[in-house]
Order: sequence, then C-alpha cells, then structure tokens
Amino acid sequence: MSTESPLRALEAIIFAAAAPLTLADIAKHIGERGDLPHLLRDLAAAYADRGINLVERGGRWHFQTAPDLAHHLRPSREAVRKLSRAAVETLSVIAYHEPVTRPEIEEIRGVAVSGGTIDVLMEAGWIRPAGRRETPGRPLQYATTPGFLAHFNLIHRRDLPGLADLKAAGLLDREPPRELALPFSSTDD
Amino acid sequence: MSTESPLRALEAIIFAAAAPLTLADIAKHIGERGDLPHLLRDLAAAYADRGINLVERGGRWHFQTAPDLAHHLRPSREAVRKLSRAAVETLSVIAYHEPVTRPEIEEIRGVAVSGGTIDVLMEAGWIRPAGRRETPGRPLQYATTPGFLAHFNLIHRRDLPGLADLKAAGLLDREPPRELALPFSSTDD
Amino acid sequence: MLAEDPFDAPHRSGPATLVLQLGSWEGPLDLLLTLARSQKVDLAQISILALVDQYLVFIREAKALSLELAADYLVMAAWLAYLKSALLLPPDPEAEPDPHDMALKLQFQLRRLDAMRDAGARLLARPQLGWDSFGRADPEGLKLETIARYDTSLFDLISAYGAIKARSGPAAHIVRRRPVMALDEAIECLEALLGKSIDWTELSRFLPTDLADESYARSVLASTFVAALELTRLGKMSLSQGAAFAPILVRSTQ
Repeated sequence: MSTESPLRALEAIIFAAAAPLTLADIAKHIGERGDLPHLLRDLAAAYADRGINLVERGGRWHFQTAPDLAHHLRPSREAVRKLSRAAVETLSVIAYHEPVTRPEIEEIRGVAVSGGTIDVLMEAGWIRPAGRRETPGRPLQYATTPGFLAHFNLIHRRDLPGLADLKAAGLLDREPPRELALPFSSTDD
Repeated sequence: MSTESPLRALEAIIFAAAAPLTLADIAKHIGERGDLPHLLRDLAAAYADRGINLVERGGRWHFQTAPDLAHHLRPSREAVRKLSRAAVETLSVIAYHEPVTRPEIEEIRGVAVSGGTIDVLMEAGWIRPAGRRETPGRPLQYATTPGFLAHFNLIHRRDLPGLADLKAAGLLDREPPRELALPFSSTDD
Repeated sequence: MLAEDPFDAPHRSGPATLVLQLGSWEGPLDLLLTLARSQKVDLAQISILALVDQYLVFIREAKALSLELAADYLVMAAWLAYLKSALLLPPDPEAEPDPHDMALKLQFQLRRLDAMRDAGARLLARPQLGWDSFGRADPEGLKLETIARYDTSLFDLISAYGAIKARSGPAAHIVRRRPVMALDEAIECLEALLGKSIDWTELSRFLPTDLADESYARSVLASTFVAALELTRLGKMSLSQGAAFAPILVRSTQ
C-alpha cells in the first residue's frame, strides 16, 4: 500500500464512527501505532481548509462541517431550544470550577440550583456526576463532558474563554480570600 | 469568497445530510446553479483517492468510506475465552450421549440447561441440531460436529475415554483433581 | 412627558433607576450585582458603602410599595445594614469578623458571579455543534467483531463428564430416625397429667425425667411447651410466668 494509506484508513474510521473517537478507539481499528497523534494532526491539517474539518474535542476526534458554512446547513426556521439563564450560568460555573458541588454552585450564584437545571444540562450531555467530595456529607461533584467541549467547539477545557484571566484574578479559587459567611451562602449548608 | 467555496459548501452539505441527496436537494441548500453536476464530479474526483469517497447512487449523492478499507471498519479480533462449567458439562453430555435431547441432558446433569449454554456451544461450532426424536413432543436432538472432533483432536467420537477409563483415571471421584496428569489429558497427543 | 397609565408605568427607584420587578432577579446577589454595575466602575473598585445604600434604598422602596419581598432579600438587607454600620464605626481590631474582610468577600462574590455570567455569554457566542457546525447525520458506525475462540481442552471435557457421572452415580441415602415426641402425643400427655389440678404447678414437673436420649428430651420439652400453649388457647389450662426465664407455671381450668 502507499504511504498515504494510514491517513486513508484514519479518515474512513473517524468518518464512519457514530461518535467522536479517542486515540484508544482509533487504535482498536487501525492497530497500535506511536505516530497516531502525528497522523491525526496531519489529517486535520489536510482538512483545515475544506468544508469538513477534522477536530479534536476533549481528546476525541470527529469530523464536522466548517462553522462558516452554517448558513448553507442550518435548518431554516428551526428554533433552537434556548437555554435558560440559570442553565447557562450553572453550566459556566461547572465548566470553570469543575469539579464543583451543588452547594458551591449555589454559593457562587447566590441562589438555590433547581434540580431541573442540572437535569437539563445532564440531558444535553454536557455535564456528568464526577464522584463525591470527601468532605462532610460527601456531596456529589459535577464536571463537564467531552460532549460539552464538542458542542462549544473547544479542544480542551483550557480553551474555555477567559479561563486563564479568571484564574489569574483568583476568581476560580475554591476558597474566597477569607473564609467568611455571607447570608446567601448559608442557606443550603 | 474563494473559487473553492462552492466545493466546500457542497462537501459540508452532503456530509451533514441524513440521507443521500439529489441534485434538487443540494440546490435547496446551495442555490440553483447550472454547474452543480460539474461541481459534484470535481468533488468526487478530489475524494477519489481518499478514505472517504463521494459517490452517486441512483441520482443521489453521498459520502461513503472507500470499499477497500472495510477491514478497518469491521476488524475482527480473536478473543480466547473459557467455556463456563455448565457449557463444558453440557458439551460432554452431548458428546457421550449423542444424539441427545435437552430433557435428557438435564436429567443426566441433574440441573436445567439454559438456552444460552446451547447457544454458546452452537456458536463455537461444536454442536448442531440433529433432527427430532420421534417421541411425544418431538424434542430436538443435539450432536457434536466435525469441528468438535477437530478441536479436541479426536478422530472419532469412539476415541472419547469410556466410563471405565474415567474411573481408572480417578475422574469419577467426587472432586476431580484439576491438575491431574492423564495420558489423554493433552490435546497435543 | 405624556401621562402614562400608572399601571403600565414602570416604577423607578432612586439611584439605580431600576424597574421594580423582583421576579426578574435571581436572588439578592443578582440584585446586588445589577446595582453594582449601575455604579459604572470596575467591580474591583466598587464602593461597598454606596452599594449597601443602593440596596437598602431599593428594599425600602419595595416595602413602601408593599411588594412582597422574599425573605432572603430581607436577610440580605439586614446583613448589609450591619455591614454598613460596622464599616462606619472606628476600626475595632477585636471585631470578628473584620467588616473590611466581609466587604472584600462580598466584592469577590460579585466579581465571581459577574465573571461567570460573562463566561456563559462567551460560551454561547462560540460556534456550536448542531447550529454552526454539523456532524455526520447518518454515520455507518464502527463495529468490532469479536470471534470467540474457546480454550477448552479434552481434559476439561472428560473431567466435566466424570464430575457429572460422579454426581449422578448411585448414592446410598441413610435416613436416620430422629426420636421426637409429636405434638398430639404431648397434648395428650400434658392433659392427662394435669388432670383437674387447680394449683399452679411448674410445667417442668410434667416432663419425664428419665430420658437417656438428649435429643429426645429436647423434643419432649419443646413439644410439651407447644402443647401447653395449645391447651391454654383452647381454654383448658392457664399459663403464668413471673419474669423472663422464670419457671413457667400451669394449672387446669376445668
């Protein structure tokens, strides 16, 4: 076979897959090979200018159409279900603070988080339970999923908009500058 | 936009479609244009050597993986498994008593035989249905296959050690020592 | 300015010029943030004292309009009033917690909530899958086919058969006769022994004492006790026990 063969097989595998594939998933089909990350980057580069792009989202690879072609593809008049403000805010709190417990989300937002909000985000496949925090009460933690990264076209959590600035400003610290009880943080404790 | 633009839009449209698209379908997305067949042929040519091909089937266009890569998409691997105890016992009863019905197997083993056990042995290619017994209920009989003989290196079913041999080998003791070295224990003999 | 229908006209409140619609705030922190932003300075430079005043004015007006205020808005108002007085008092090194720390924490909370809102907006502004870019709608799917190869030897096969034969081989079962006193027998005995005695007697006195077989003795004890219960149920005798584990007394009621 020609030297191009691994790229052909790679594109066929990722193209045929029903969901984004991890390196391990791909290796199952193409065999273990050390240069897989390199091949994937080559293939992604080959598709960079095309109408279909090969993208990595949270360590998983898939093909998607180039965002600038949305106007050709968008189903006309189809209403996108809009997320509620509470859901968007909860999602961003989880994404920027993960893993984060519900009391922490409530402290940051200053209001109780309704179960429905968590449900909506879970149903969308954007958040997942991420183990329990080993603190009194062992509260469940939440984190984002690869599906979240894929949906918002993020390669990695590092690429969350403004993440580095927020971190530098200390706004993502779990503990605020001093441990003090404000009235709105005590309701759910 | 670059001259390449219609091809980019074309490939994105065909890629994202839930089913193969006719020229009219494509025109709905990209607008009426006389050179559409020409563009499609160009796009098909661009993909001809790739792992994904653009093909026309009955006037409808879609992407599909290159046929020569099918082995990557449905690779098979061999998994070595251990038969369950129930399966080995059932197989031995069939081998010693064939043709034998399921009620007979159950009577000999003293326990019910699950359909799954029969399925596993059938899938392994070691047993086969061997007609119906002409008794009330006409129960299905089972027998071993040539594959069974081949796997166990037996020329003929008669080569199975008889009860006297088993007794001599201590295999009729309650707890047969699993590590027991028997003259016939090796399949390589 | 045209006179507006008073029911249509939005109520405006002092410095913040906010529409009084409490339903549109997600709690006191949200309201505080909205007020803080009306100061039009970086949240890091926000005047907490001014913010407290804004909030308290807002709450006072809401009360004046007899609007229903959720309890947490009032709790926040009380807390902010306390914070304000603590901030205005001469610095007290003993004060715990330090009001300036509390003000910093409040500022931190506001900045953090603001940052999360902003982050949410920026997330939503990103190209989204299913709206801006699209995956394959009808993928073939990948499949790994597993061909099972069974690692079973002839020895496994024949030893399994041996095990079956051993299991189902002729087995001699010896059923030992267990000496028991049947309940009918016990009732009969107890009734006969009890006779017409109306004095309380220990139940154990009705047990035979010369039993060599211990298991039979246990059976007699158990059966006699059940017989006593049965006869009591039938109203033929009475049972009495002073305390737990004390001797059980019986007497005839006939």
